[in-house]
Amino acid sequence: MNPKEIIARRVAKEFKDGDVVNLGIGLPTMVADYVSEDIEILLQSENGFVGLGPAPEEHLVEKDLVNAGGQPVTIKAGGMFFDSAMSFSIIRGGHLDATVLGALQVDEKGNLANWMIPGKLVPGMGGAMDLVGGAKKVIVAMQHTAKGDHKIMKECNLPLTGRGKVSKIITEMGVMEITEKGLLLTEYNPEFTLEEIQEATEAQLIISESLSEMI
Amino acid sequence: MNPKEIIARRVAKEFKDGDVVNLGIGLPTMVADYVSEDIEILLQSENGFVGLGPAPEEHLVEKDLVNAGGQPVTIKAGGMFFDSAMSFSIIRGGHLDATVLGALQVDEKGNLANWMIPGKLVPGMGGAMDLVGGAKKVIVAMQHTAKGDHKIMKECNLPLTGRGKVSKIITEMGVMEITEKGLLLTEYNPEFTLEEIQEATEAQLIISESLSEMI
Amino acid sequence: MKKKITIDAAVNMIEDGMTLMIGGFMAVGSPHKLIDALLKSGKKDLTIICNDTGFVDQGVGKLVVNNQVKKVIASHIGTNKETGRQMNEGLLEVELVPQGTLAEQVRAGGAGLGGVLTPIGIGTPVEDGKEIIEVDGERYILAKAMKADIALIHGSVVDEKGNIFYNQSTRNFNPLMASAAEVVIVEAEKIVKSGELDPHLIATPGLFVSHIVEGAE
Amino acid sequence: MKKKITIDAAVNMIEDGMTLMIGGFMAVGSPHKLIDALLKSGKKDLTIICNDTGFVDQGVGKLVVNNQVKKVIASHIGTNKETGRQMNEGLLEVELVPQGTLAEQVRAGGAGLGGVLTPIGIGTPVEDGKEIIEVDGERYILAKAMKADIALIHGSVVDEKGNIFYNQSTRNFNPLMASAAEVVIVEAEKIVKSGELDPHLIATPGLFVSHIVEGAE
Repeated sequence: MNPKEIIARRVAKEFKDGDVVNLGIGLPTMVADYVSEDIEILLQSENGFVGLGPAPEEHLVEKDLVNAGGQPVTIKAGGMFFDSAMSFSIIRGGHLDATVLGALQVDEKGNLANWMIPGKLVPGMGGAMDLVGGAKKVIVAMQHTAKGDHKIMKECNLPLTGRGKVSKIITEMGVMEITEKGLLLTEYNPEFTLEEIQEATEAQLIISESLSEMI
Repeated sequence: MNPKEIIARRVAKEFKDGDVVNLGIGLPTMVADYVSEDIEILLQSENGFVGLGPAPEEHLVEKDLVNAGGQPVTIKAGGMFFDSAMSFSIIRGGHLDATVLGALQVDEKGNLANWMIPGKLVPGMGGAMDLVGGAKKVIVAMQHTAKGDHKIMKECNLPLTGRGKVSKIITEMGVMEITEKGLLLTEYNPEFTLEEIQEATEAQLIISESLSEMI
Repeated sequence: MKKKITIDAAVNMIEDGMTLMIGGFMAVGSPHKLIDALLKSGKKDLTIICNDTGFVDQGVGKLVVNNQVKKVIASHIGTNKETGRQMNEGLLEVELVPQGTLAEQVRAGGAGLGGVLTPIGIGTPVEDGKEIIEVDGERYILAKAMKADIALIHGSVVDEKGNIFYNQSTRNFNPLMASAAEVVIVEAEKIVKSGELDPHLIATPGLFVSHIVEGAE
Repeated sequence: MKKKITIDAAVNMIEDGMTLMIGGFMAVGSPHKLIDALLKSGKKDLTIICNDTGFVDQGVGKLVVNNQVKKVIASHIGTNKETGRQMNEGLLEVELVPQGTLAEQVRAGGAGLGGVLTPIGIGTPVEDGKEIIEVDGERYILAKAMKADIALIHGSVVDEKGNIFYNQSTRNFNPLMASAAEVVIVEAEKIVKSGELDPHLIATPGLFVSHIVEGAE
């Protein structure tokens, strides 16, 4: 498995039957493919529906049915359509069990930066601030470093998307929880040593007493 | 015609084709029966629809289709249903051309009191404050006095429903507009003398230069 | 995921002193069976958020008549003389709110907003004791978000996942309340399988709904 | 009451310097024909309120590429590199707003509210320059209501009175914008007679809609 697959596979284990989840664009979208068949999760798409299903075969594409990335998708039985106000009432109102998002930086206090690099890249926050602020559980899913540069920081120095909202960070190297004491490494990928993982992380890792291999 | 019929008939002439109107409970509801067949107005019902039609014959009553007074009604072609938030977005957002309401008191400054008599009658404002605050034109339709007691005041002494929002008062005695200079009598019912109308009105009437009989 | 439960199980979740939102407008689109079961249960000291207190023998009003209510937050109580009587005798606290403001407060509770700024009620007794916020020279009342422990709502057709279709004028406050309570119990006139409702006709997503009970025909 | 007008007549209502709301999400559910006609008209110095600036060759983005836009208020501009370039070169003012806040601001404009209090953006650069209101110990950003001179929206099926049904994910900002502009022009994929739409399926009442133009298939 490549790093992205490792991450998506592991994130998928965070959910339980019936969870309502919003998956960000990019890597987080891949998570849907790894959810166990024993459970059913309900995917919310912030452009206006719940019950997001996989991409259709080409001849079944409907021009009006796309995900928040603009890609053709399907809607599952039991889904429904709504407008942007309702969509964000669901998100902001605490009705999502979890959201999975990428990050430019995330830090040991649970701060997240993923919407701009001043003077360089300013795509905008889209729905990310609402997702980070509203979901019960915010999971950051990303490669551990940006080609070697730290992304898991003591303190983010990029403009924040949300302050103190991240619950968990899942990378190809391991799983880290944001705790009051700091960043707790609870699982690691045995392809890496703990030293390598720490080196790839600016924040100081606290090693969990029940540390295990990534499930 | 009895006084209520005179009032309802005259109020109906306030509308033009395409107007969106909310009629209050009681006398204002009667107005619908007098709208000219040459024009079509769209009635809004604050419990959740537009396109309010007349009461159905008894065997056609639908238990789920009632007006804001809880009475069985119909919906016309081109109407739609919505929730209370949308209903009051329409009302508060300035999307009603007119509302017609009764009053306990109304005054020469356009203040309206129709939701409580302290210590005696406290039915609540229902949707009246929103209607008075939101409609482009607020028409008070009522009998000129309460069994001889003044209702058209220099200044309301009952708790207000809205401040300075009333455009026009229509009674069985005449039609009065709220102007910056005061209460302008523009039409009168020739069954009454101007003296009788003034006597039935606490506020000082200004007689319009183009005063005419009630149309 | 959504479980159908009995009316008794539903009412057992309600505790003395809780805050309930109850859907309906003049007892149309109200969860009548749940109200009747709550009546029988004798639960008391309830705070009820509702559009109106219905009638003495219909809708939320029955709970008032049965002395189960400590406080009512509503826009209209005039059709139930018992609400007025208990209020005047100091037995019942009543907070009257303009109907549109009440709708926004419940919606804000469900939408994770702190509140909304409304011009309605400015210059009337409604602004007494409220925070006034000026925006671009206009004065607005800060209407705070409302939430409840439990919402009891009515649905015309409900699927197994809790998705709700409201027929005609039964919608009113039901979808707003469905978003704003910890536990949401819908009384369904008819229950259908998941997928049987057109996804464009659903006004309340099942994800808001905790439990479904079978209602009247 | 509602009149079908030509695309040209619609675009003629737009004046240089006006504020427009334009519906759609990543160019899905956008009024494409109206955008194309506006492109051809050369109207300029526009302020555009929209979810995103689409792509250089699709949706609102085309107007940016054609230098007709003075200011954009949106939640996302990342899929249109021209928006970013013009912003960085100081040719275009861009105000970025969290998507849910933008939705509420447009809704508030249509609903006659002064604004809403949102917790989203607290502790981020979004709160800079905004009024902060504390409610029960929590800090909220005051997000003011937004209105526009003209809204250009898309409807899947529109009846003669302007009632709109939005198919699938084309709904997005369209119904919100339909409530919040002085003049509302809907581009209809299909126009039907009054009464042909199920009144439960209509998401925008015709009373919000000023004009209907015929859109693409």
